[in-house]
Amino acid sequence: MDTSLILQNVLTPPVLFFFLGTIAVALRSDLEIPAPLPKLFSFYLLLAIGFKGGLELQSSGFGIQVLQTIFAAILMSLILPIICFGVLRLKLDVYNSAAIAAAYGSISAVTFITAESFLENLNLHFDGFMVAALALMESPAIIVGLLLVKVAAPKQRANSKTIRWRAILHEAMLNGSVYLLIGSLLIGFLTATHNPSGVQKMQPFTGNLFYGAECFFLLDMGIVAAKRLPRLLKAGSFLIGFAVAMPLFNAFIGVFVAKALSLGPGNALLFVVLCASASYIAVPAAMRMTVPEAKSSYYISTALGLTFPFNIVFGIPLYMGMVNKFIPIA
Amino acid sequence: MDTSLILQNVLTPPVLFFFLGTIAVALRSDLEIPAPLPKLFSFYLLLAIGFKGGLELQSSGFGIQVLQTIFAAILMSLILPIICFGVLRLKLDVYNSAAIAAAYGSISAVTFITAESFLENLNLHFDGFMVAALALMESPAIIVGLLLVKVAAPKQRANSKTIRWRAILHEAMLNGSVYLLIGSLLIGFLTATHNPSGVQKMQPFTGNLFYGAECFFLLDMGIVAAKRLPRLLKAGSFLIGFAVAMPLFNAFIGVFVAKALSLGPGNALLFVVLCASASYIAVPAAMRMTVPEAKSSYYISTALGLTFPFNIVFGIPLYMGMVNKFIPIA
Amino acid sequence: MDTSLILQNVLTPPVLFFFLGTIAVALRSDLEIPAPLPKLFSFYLLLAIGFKGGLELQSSGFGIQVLQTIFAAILMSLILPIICFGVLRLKLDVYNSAAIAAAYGSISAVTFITAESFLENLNLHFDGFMVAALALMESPAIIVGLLLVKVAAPKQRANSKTIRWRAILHEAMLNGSVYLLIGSLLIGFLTATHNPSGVQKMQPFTGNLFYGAECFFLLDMGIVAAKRLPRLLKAGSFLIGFAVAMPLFNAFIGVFVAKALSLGPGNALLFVVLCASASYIAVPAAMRMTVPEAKSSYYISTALGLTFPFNIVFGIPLYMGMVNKFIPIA
Amino acid sequence: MKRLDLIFSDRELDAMLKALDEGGAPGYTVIKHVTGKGPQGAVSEDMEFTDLGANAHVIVFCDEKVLDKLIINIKPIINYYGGVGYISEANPI
Amino acid sequence: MKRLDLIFSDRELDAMLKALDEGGAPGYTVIKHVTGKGPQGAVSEDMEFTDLGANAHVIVFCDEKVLDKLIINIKPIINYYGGVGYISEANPI
Amino acid sequence: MKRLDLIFSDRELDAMLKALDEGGAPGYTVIKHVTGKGPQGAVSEDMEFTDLGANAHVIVFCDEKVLDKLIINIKPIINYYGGVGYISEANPI
Ligand SMILES: Nc1ncnc2c1ncn2[C@@H]1O[C@H](COP(=O)(O)O)[C@@H](O)[C@H]1O
Ligand SMILES: Nc1ncnc2c1ncn2[C@@H]1O[C@H](COP(=O)(O)O)[C@@H](O)[C@H]1O
Ligand SMILES: Nc1ncnc2c1ncn2[C@@H]1O[C@H](COP(=O)(O)O)[C@@H](O)[C@H]1O
Ligand code: NA
Ligand code: NA
Ligand code: NA
Repeated sequence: MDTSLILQNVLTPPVLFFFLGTIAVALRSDLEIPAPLPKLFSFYLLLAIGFKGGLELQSSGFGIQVLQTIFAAILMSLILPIICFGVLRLKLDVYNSAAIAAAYGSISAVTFITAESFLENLNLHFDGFMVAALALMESPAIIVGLLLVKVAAPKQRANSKTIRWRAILHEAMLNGSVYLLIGSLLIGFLTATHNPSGVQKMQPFTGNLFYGAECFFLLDMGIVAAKRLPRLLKAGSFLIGFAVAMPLFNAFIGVFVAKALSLGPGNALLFVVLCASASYIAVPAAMRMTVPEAKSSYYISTALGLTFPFNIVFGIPLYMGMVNKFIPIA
Repeated sequence: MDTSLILQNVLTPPVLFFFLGTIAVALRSDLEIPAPLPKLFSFYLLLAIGFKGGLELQSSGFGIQVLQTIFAAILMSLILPIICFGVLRLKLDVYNSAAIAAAYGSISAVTFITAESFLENLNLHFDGFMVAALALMESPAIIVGLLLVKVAAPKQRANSKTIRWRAILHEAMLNGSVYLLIGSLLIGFLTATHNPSGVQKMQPFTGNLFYGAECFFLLDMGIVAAKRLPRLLKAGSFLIGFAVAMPLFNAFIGVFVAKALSLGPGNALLFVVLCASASYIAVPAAMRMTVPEAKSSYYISTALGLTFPFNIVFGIPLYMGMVNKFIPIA
Repeated sequence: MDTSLILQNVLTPPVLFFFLGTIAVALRSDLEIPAPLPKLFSFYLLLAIGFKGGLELQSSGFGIQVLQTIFAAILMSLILPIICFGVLRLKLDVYNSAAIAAAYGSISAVTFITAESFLENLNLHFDGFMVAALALMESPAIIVGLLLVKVAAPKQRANSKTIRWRAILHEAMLNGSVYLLIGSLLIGFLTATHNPSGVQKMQPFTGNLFYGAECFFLLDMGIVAAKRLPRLLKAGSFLIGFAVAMPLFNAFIGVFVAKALSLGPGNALLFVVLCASASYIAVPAAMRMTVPEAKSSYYISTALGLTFPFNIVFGIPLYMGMVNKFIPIA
Repeated sequence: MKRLDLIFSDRELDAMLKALDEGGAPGYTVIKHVTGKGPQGAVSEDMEFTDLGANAHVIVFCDEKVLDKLIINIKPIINYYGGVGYISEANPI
Repeated sequence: MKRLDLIFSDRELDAMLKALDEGGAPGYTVIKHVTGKGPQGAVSEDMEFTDLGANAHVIVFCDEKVLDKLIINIKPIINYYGGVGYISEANPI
Repeated sequence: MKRLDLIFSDRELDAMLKALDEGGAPGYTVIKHVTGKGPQGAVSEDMEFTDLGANAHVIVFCDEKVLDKLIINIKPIINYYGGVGYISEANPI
């Protein structure tokens, strides 16, 4: 059954365009999406999922399950990095462990989007408030990562800089991508409340265009991820194993939390994907600033070079299988 | 009543995204729309309003009111800069006064677009020929600005350059943005006349997408305007007062002209917005070339840093209030 | 009748926007579409025609006519460069002749797209498999060009480099644009087979938006082509004559092959346009790498500065006239 | 040989390149979309969407004799519109 | 006069420009979207969509005295975050 | 130390960087999307949408000894495809 889900996932345009990008790199084609076009699509996707999430949040309201789920999501982004840190410390120093741990506690918006498309393809319902969970999981993981450095690092850090908490909280909360996502969520919410005709006029942009833009962006992500993979291979088998095993483990925990929250299968999958995915946007930027001792090629290559493609291709259908198994449809 | 209009204006996606941009700057988020993405949206918006204006111009034809309105608009772009110049000379030298005056005689396409969206939101009708007025108000103001320098400046200009009229007319008429707007207007007109199926095939691009693209562009404009405001504050209270009071005054004149032209409330608002808005695209480019003695930070900061946001947020609903008061609905 | 077809072609948005671009250059307006925006539209158009072609290929299947047509198209891209080479050798050296010949054996995707829009405007049917022909005509012409150099060039090439066939085949087959086109074709095909709901969700992006994006891109192509024309004029009357006469001759051959293939008028026009158009994307890149002795200004200016505008404005309706004349409607 | 670095508003790029061509520059390299700060204030990327643009950075490698002619040609442009120009030593590989 | 070339991650651009301003730089020129390779590995254009960005190349023309102050200001940034700085001779036209 | 400036078509960028790496360059900086004019004619931004691209400007700071090796590696590329290379003095801060 899982293989049929995997096939069903692989033969959709977004995943096929992702493959097209990776194969371009493998065959050494000179296909390249020049900057800042990827940023255009990245901003567009954040704006659109934020806006749509806001609309749906308004129609679903803030019931008890909504609040519980968001709370649980934030909790996951605080706890998962600590587990990851424990695993990573088996082989890596404090700085690299903390930086990678923060990435895996945080989320990947593109993985989330791909999971939404996967659900739509299966005609499974999911709710807009999951976008709020997405938006709120980026920052806490960053802060946990820094706390881990503070607690576990040798008292005399080589570059003896005291951690400037103001700057870090600023980076964690007001990072451009996080800010755009949360802002669009609020705007979607306000628009749905006060200006229903505005909702309709946004639809061609934030709604109809979304799937195609997602494909274009995944084409680029395929190129970028495939270029990162060799660097991960250089980093050795421990990190390679980590980049596949950790998402599976986090997903496993996610399934049980989703079950405890009594989420329906659609929301449950999204919750699991949030747990299983790793950030390559806000977290690396924050880590570079605050833990320059960590190798950026480590935390970017693991999250982007392997975990991201793994989730896009195999992870999402696997997690769906897990959800189907552990959360029986009512 | 005006406060309800202001609220109704503020709670629409375009204005909310404009706020999102300004708040990003205020909170020092690193959100930034990298070049040339803003240019993409700017070109798109000009192409789309031009094209749509051309379509409607074809269906409305060139009746007496159309010609009268366009003529009156051009007249305003000749007279208003002279009034502005008089006011500015109270505190500023000839060069800076002329450059700022030209900006305020000219127009802001984005303000115009936002006013159109505002009208659509109120279900008020407006006509495509107003876009022709928009297109034709950019160049005359530039020429008046230069004439003011020629007449009022000391006979021996420091950089003793004779004004090269050919180059200036060229700049005023064939500036990229003005050219694209007028060209798209003509293409819309020709397409509506000769190729109705082409009109329909353009609709998803120039029509459906418009509102969303406007929001994205206003997000950027919010960032840009908020970055300019501090420079204006440095320039002192005279210019700050000017940037708010002058649009109001110009709007006031605009209302009476609109009344004299017997424009309906929709067209009247657009006419007033043309009078009240100030250019930060074609005029600065022309002024930099021809009046290098003027400080570009003055004419850009006033038009972009304060008048533009003021119009977007408060001006448009205020002017609507004025229109409603002075132009009773038939 | 041809004049009416020409007029009907000229008064459509894509061709009008192309004119708008050329006139901007003629009037020395500073209108300019900054990089990488043209690349965005170029990629978008390749992705969209590829995807749509793949969908239609799936529904039409690989019948005998499909295979025959594709085979004939490849044959044309092998034979036409040899004829062109013979003509060019009257005045030019081996290197320049081979490079230009390769360009004319290959195709121009934008000319193809414009021809498709022209057919839609006339309500004439055409098939998706023509896109497969388009995709497969780029590479063979490159290889013939290089074979011509190998056979006809003086035994001791000044830059005594042996032709590195691996690198050349790579360049010919895996050039970014060719790769994206073929990849999107395959993805369209796979999606149509396995994921019909995905087809529908792509439609707003690859379908509805296409015409507008085509117009925007042709605006840029108008600017680019008009900037190239002066360089062609400098290159002399032989190349000017060649850039107009050769497409006509190739079109003539194309019509008879299309007749022999019993293509309907729509497919026939597209086939003729493939023969008559010249490449300014994949071929120049390959020629620069492998025949640096050839002047890039020659092969780019002929294909882009004259043949391309000629085809867009006059060629397509002329070829339609030829098709109508020689291929009577069943 | 000499290296000339010019930085100025890209509105003046065409005029500047014409001046270089007429002065006999053997070639030049242009970097657009450059920002910066100078006596006339800051130039930022976020104004590039207006037709004011950003700065251009032009590099010319040439002989000393040519350089003298170039400077005569470009000085008026820089004096009128602003921008800076610097000379250093450089030798071809 | 002197020319100072600084190349570093554009995440540090604001801090660097602040350091230059405070050190009394008479102006500077910024080229963004620059890539490269250094002791800390390669920086490529394809990561610009993340908020990590690419490199920035900053050029300052200034007097030797100012230069000394600038170097004091920027050294800590480069030591902490990486990047390179080089000095050469240059004279205004 | 030395500064090496290379300007050439960005089609050859990969080959050039490979040549620099193999020659032992301690690092390099790449500015893409550069235009210009040289013996082989003008390169303009408006052709960047074709796969021909524009120019790349590569800067290498290195010791004189390394420089000699680099030049041996890159000379063939520039001779075959065109482009220019210039050397000047520069010292690390
Ligand atoms: N001292 C300097 N060092 C480097 N670049 C400078 C310097 N002064 C000015 N510039 C550049 O030249 C541009 C135009 O200068 P200006 O018009 O004189 O303000 C500025 O925006 C900077 O990019
Ligand atoms: N030897 C060098 N020559 C030119 N650029 C260099 C050199 N070393 C480092 N860089 C540039 O400085 C950036 C940051 O260097 P780093 O952080 O020290 O790896 C690199 O990405 C390069 O763009
Ligand atoms: N004398 C020069 N000064 C500055 N840049 C040059 C010079 N000559 C050539 N270039 C640059 O090198 C590129 C390639 O030169 P080429 O292929 O020799 O025409 C040109 O497009 C220019 O960007
Ligand atoms: Na996670
Ligand atoms: Na006005
Ligand atoms: Na052909």
